[in-house]
Amino acid sequence: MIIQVVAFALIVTMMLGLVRAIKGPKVYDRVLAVNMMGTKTVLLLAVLAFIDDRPDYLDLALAYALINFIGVFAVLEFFRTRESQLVIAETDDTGEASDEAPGNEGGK
Amino acid sequence: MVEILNIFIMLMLVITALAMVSSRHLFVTVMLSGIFSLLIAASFLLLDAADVALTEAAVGAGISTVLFLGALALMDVEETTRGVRRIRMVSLIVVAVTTIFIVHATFYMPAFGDINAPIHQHVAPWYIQHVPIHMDIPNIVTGILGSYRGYDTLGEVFVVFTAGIGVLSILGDPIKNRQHRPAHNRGLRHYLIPRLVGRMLIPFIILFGLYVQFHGEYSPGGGFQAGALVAAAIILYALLEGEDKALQVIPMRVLYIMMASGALLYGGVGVAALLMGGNFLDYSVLASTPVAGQQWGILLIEMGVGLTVTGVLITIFHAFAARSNL
Amino acid sequence: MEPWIPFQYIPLIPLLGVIAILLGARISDNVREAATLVTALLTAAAVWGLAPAVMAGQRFEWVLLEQVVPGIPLAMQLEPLGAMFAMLAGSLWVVNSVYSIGYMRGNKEKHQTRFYVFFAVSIAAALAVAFAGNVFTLFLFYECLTLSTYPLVSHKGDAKTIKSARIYLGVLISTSICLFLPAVIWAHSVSNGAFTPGGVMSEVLSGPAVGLMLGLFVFGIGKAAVMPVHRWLPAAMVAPTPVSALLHAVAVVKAGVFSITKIVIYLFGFEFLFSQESVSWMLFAAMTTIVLSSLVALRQTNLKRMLAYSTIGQLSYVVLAVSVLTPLAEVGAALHMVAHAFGKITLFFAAGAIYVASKKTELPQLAGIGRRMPWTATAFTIGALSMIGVPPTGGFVSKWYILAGSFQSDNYMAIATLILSTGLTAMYFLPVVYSMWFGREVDGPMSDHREAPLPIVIALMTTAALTILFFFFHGPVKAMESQVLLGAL
Amino acid sequence: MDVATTLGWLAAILMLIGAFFTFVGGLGALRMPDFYTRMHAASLTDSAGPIFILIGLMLISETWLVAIKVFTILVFLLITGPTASNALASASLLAGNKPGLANDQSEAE
Amino acid sequence: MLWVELYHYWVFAILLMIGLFGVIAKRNLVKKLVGLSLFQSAVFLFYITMGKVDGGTAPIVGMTDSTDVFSNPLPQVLILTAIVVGISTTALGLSIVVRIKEAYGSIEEDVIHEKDRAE
Amino acid sequence: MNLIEHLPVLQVILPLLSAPFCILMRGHMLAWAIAVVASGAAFAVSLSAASIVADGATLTYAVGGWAAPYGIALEVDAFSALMTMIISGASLLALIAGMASIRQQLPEEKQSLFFAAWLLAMAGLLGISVAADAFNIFVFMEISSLASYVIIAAGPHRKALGAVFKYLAMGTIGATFYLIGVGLIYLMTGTLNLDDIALRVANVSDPHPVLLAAGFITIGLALKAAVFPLHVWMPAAYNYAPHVVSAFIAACATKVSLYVLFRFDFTVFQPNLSGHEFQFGHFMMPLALIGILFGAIVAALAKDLKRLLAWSSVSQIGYIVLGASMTSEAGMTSAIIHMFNHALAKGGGFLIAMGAALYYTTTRFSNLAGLGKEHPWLSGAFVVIGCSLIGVPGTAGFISKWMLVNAALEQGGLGIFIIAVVVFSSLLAVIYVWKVVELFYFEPRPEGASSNAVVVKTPEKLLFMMVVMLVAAANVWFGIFPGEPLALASQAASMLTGGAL
Repeated sequence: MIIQVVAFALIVTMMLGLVRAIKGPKVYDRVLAVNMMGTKTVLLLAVLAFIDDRPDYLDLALAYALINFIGVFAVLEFFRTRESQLVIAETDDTGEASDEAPGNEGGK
Repeated sequence: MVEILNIFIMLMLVITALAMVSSRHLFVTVMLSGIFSLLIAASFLLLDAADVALTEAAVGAGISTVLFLGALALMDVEETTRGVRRIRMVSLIVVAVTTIFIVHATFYMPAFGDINAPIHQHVAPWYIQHVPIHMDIPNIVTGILGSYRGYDTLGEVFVVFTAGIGVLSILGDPIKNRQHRPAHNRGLRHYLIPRLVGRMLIPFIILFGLYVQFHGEYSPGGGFQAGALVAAAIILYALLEGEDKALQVIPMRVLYIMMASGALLYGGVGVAALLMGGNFLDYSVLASTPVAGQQWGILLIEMGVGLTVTGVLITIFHAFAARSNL
Repeated sequence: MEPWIPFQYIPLIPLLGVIAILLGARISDNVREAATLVTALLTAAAVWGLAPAVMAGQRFEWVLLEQVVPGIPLAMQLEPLGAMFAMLAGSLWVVNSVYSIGYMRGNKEKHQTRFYVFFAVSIAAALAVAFAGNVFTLFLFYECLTLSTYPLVSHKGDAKTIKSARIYLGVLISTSICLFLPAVIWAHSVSNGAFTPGGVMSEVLSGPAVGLMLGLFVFGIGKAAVMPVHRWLPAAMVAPTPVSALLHAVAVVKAGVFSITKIVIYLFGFEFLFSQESVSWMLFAAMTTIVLSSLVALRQTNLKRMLAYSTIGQLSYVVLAVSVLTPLAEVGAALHMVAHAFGKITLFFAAGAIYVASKKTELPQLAGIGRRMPWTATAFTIGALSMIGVPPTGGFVSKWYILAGSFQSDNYMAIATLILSTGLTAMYFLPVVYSMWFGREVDGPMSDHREAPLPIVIALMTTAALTILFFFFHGPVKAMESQVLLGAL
Repeated sequence: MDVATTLGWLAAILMLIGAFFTFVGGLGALRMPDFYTRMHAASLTDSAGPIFILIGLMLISETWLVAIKVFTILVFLLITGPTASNALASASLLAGNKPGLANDQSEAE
Repeated sequence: MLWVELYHYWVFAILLMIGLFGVIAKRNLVKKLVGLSLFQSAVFLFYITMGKVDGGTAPIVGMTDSTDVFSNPLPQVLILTAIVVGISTTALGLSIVVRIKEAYGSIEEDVIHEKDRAE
Repeated sequence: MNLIEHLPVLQVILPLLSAPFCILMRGHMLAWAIAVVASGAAFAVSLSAASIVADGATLTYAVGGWAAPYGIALEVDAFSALMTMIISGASLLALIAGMASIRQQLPEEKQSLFFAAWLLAMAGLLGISVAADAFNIFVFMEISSLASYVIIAAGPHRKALGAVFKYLAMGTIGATFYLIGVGLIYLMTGTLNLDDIALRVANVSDPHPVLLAAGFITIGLALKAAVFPLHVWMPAAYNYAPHVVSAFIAACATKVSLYVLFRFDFTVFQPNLSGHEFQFGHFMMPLALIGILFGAIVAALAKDLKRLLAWSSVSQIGYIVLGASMTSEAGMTSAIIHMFNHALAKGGGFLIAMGAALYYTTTRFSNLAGLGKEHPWLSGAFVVIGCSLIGVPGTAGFISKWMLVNAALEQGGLGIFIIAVVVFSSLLAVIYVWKVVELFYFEPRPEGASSNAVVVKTPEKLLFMMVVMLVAAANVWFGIFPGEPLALASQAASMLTGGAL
């Protein structure tokens, strides 16, 4: 029974994260939220493996953990190449002018 | 209990989807689509589809996010124009009408999870009953995928293969594209900790990929998921150490050969069966007993799938990266 | 009495001639023209070779393809009406070839090879029309004829020509697709569509449907130029004169009236039509066309355009004769096809000769030309008299039979029309003839010119002679036509 | 109480603690005023939550294989979570994104 | 409780329509692609939903008691293939978008139309 | 090993497995040779299959040795044999003729990829044609679609990209709609095999979900088949694709979708939905009629040869749908035979556009004037093929129009209206074909018009002209001797409508 409560708590936390991901306001907030939700999903899968009594689901949880990690790196790399975009990215969905910062497409 | 979890996840799915479409910041959309993939994968797991959940996570949250970011690195992340009002109205009407039709028809569909629905009565029980007999492997999904519907899976491999050569053909050879750009790409060198940790993890990811590949008959997984994982590891390497290094480790020639040989391995198994007197893809004739033949066949074709998928995904990543300097 | 070459292979002769012409053109122009002439002679010989068998009452059937579309064979047949048309087309091709050589050379036209090639193809198509064994086959080759004459009409290739050629093709194709094709399909769906003596429609069709189907045929066969689908004929005047001669006298328009005649006699059966109230409109259409076209011809100042409108009227004589629906009138229709062919080709040859020699095309310019070009003027006079129907020309014979046929059925409307149109024809031809001989010469494009080149003169004198000869020796045609009626009755 | 029951209770307590941390982390990520504080809340509990929950799960594992798998997941999460947080924070800093509280200017939310 | 039996299908319908709306109404090409993949995901969910059996478990024999009820494996097999097709389409679409961006300097449909018309 | 037995699967795997070899080859000549050989082999297989099934037999094949509802079955009957002939024949001829054009339009390093994608597109289309499994059709549909996007995107003009993106979006929507429909059927019947579905769908108590499935499948496939008004992706895609691709795709791609559509609507759904063919007919017929006229009108206004041909396709697809929407055996026969005849005519038309572009670089009318004088054989072939598009007697196009009008006559009063539309659109066809003919023959070559962008080698030119002449001759041959394709078409039609009527 306890384990179901844990799953429920995880789901609720995911919802909180989702709200943060949608609200922003900065891209970093969203990345943070995505990362957080990734971790929670991993936990949820692990918990589910025990609820369903299917230990093979744990493989999935492991895969999720790895993939989530790679996703964060892709985002970092994206930031690196798009530093010009970061300033814009601070604005929320109303979308400010997109040429605020001088273009630095080539990275460093 | 699981039902309640499911309702929550479905709710989150709808919210995420709405946010994805309505957000005007493309980066946000891509991030949300990553979340969407995680959520829908969790939902798949709740619905007993372990293999699908693994695939969706690897593809949706992993590969697809990387690709979208790679493309976004090249373009404005703001959506600058609103749709024409007329078009939006027309779309809304189309969408509304279709929804009404679908919802209307749902009232006449079998209830969710009803074991007496025709879908659970006709073909599926035969599979569940016969996979242990015909090929003696625990994962029924792998059995159907590899043998009963092996021809579909062959098609799937060729879809991936087509995507690979398509992206290459449309974006051009990564090596040639890279030559036109200054060699400044060093990867994430100035992020010391992530780089170290990442490097440490790469062998584990590949190892795990191989486990998924060869353990696919016993647990969720198989060639495609393994391919995606291994490719993800290589992509991680490219992100950390830079494109050029990744291309030195696995050069384009090798990738070409991987793409082609995976597809050919799969087809070759089929043709071999044909030459040995069976029908195309009839693995039973491959070994002394039909069951052993089936097992060998599935193992081989899964390897073919894995090879092609790995090759194609890495190739696609390189092709995008060479353009966008990711 | 087997003909020396089976009738179904005759259309192949001009087609083989095409190859000869193409090959000959590589060697020299002379060889090419020789090839044309030889082909024409061969064709004529082959067609005339059919005559004895036909006169003896023999009929031939031949199926090229069992099912060209499901249920319908591509069939050929030899019967007197078709044989007569084939003989007409085949023999006039010889004369026309001689004339063409003179005309094309005299005028230094371009693309002469193309001209000869499509001329031969057109003749082949016309012959195939003559031998068609069912409505569908007729339609098929009718379309081939339309398409193969298009390059001839648009021969000159300048903007005006293209526009006129567009009208030519547009009217003929649209009538044939919109009206002729549905009629063909209709005919085939209710019967087998095969041409049978006495007709096949009497058992499957009745009431207004008969009139409707006949209407589809008459107006669908745009080549017969019944008003209001006559527009293409004046437009086609832009073609070189040999083509006009071919179009107006031999292959094209005659293919139109031939098709109508053949359909009336062999598909409907005129006895059957005679009993149908709903077909009387055909008579009125023909009468209207005759009178109106004569009135329009009166107002023309261009020689070839005048001839074109004259043709429209003369063709409707044939339609009129057919729609009178009496045996004598049917004979008259056949005779008129031949007589008009001779007369009209003579007139066009003369018009072309005048153009080659003097570049004159307008009526007022022709004053006094008879003194410079006596042969041409003589031929023109003979042709004009034949059009009016003055003895001793072929035109008189055919009109006589049509009149007689009309009296047979007490069809006073037809008689009145014939008399009226004779007067009108005289009104537009006689002043021209008069001014050619007696008018005072006016300045034209070329002030000093002589008679046209020899091949032209030979050709036009031949046809003029034929026009007169036909007055005396129309017996064979009459005999053949009687055979048709014999079968039909 | 035999060993299994004791372990069960222990696991339940650990998991509840973990769930609590997780939830609080989520709450913090939602309610904190600026990015760095939000990150602080999230990343701390991103480590604490899994530790408790997964150890709890290990305790109720039926076989050693399962326990090892859970442990592997835990290790991975412990390695990757902080790394990702670190990378994210440094990326944010490098981009010139100052902590809001330090400059005494709170972010509009 | 009708809705408990059917709400999965309704979620499918809603997701499908959100995706379809994204493809048709949005003018940004990347947005269209996102809509497209959303649209496809909805169909995946539909297939998986109909394969679920009450009280069933994932169709992997041997790990648990053999008396278990298994959910229908066939839709899962189909969707595995369909997911692969989906990612292939997305990759191809993205590569075309990248080329469009290079050729036109924009990924907004309206701008592209204008540039085409100006040609 | 009895090869005859394996014909259905050989049909697909020969080109499919040749594709990977293509990308391993360095140098385009080798890749080209592989593509030609694979197409030729597929064509040979389709011919031998057609000869077997012409008398109504059906070749079935159980892939993997698993019997039908459990494994995936392949089926070759008269209809699919006709389709495979069209596909592989079009591919073979286009490849042989297109050597010079490919050299002109594609950079050398992309050529091996291009040929691989070409083979995959063909294999996908062939796979659809022989499939007897609803989901298998989807998989091969995606192979062919993805590969088609790739080869169309190889077009040199940047507009090709926009066109492909539109095609990709709409094509994916179409395929996904199809997938939804298949899912619904599967939900209600529990099977994916087409024959099995037809058998079991009769027992489905409630027709609503089946009706919804029919709707999704019909709309999805109509999207892929570019049935008016879902054609918007097609003209641009055909127009900006590499010329050789236009010739291939225009000849067969949309027809394969129609093939699947007819399969579903006439055999699979019939047992359950009473009066379904009636609904289908009344839904599709107005669209077909409007499409016929609309396509022809836009084609008549076009200023570019390829654009003209593409819009003419919108119109011609309307004829196919119109024939089918009469839901009679005669109508179906006309639809199927028109697939064949239109492939001949339209493929030929695009081949000529390719030739024109080879000599004059573009296919814009302003640049094509005077082609008749400089390249008489090419323009002569266009006249023949144009006549076939119009439906002039003696050409293949006429046969299908004849069958169509005949079928319409069976429809009574409505038939007269249909005939009127067909006749009117034929006149429009005369206009747009003749516009080009006059352009070729009567307008002088404009001053300073560009020409000969690429040096055409003699053997390439010979091959090209040979193919063009062959296609033109085939247009005439099948107009006079339509026996074989007509036999297959009527066989297929009686099979399709047999269950319904």
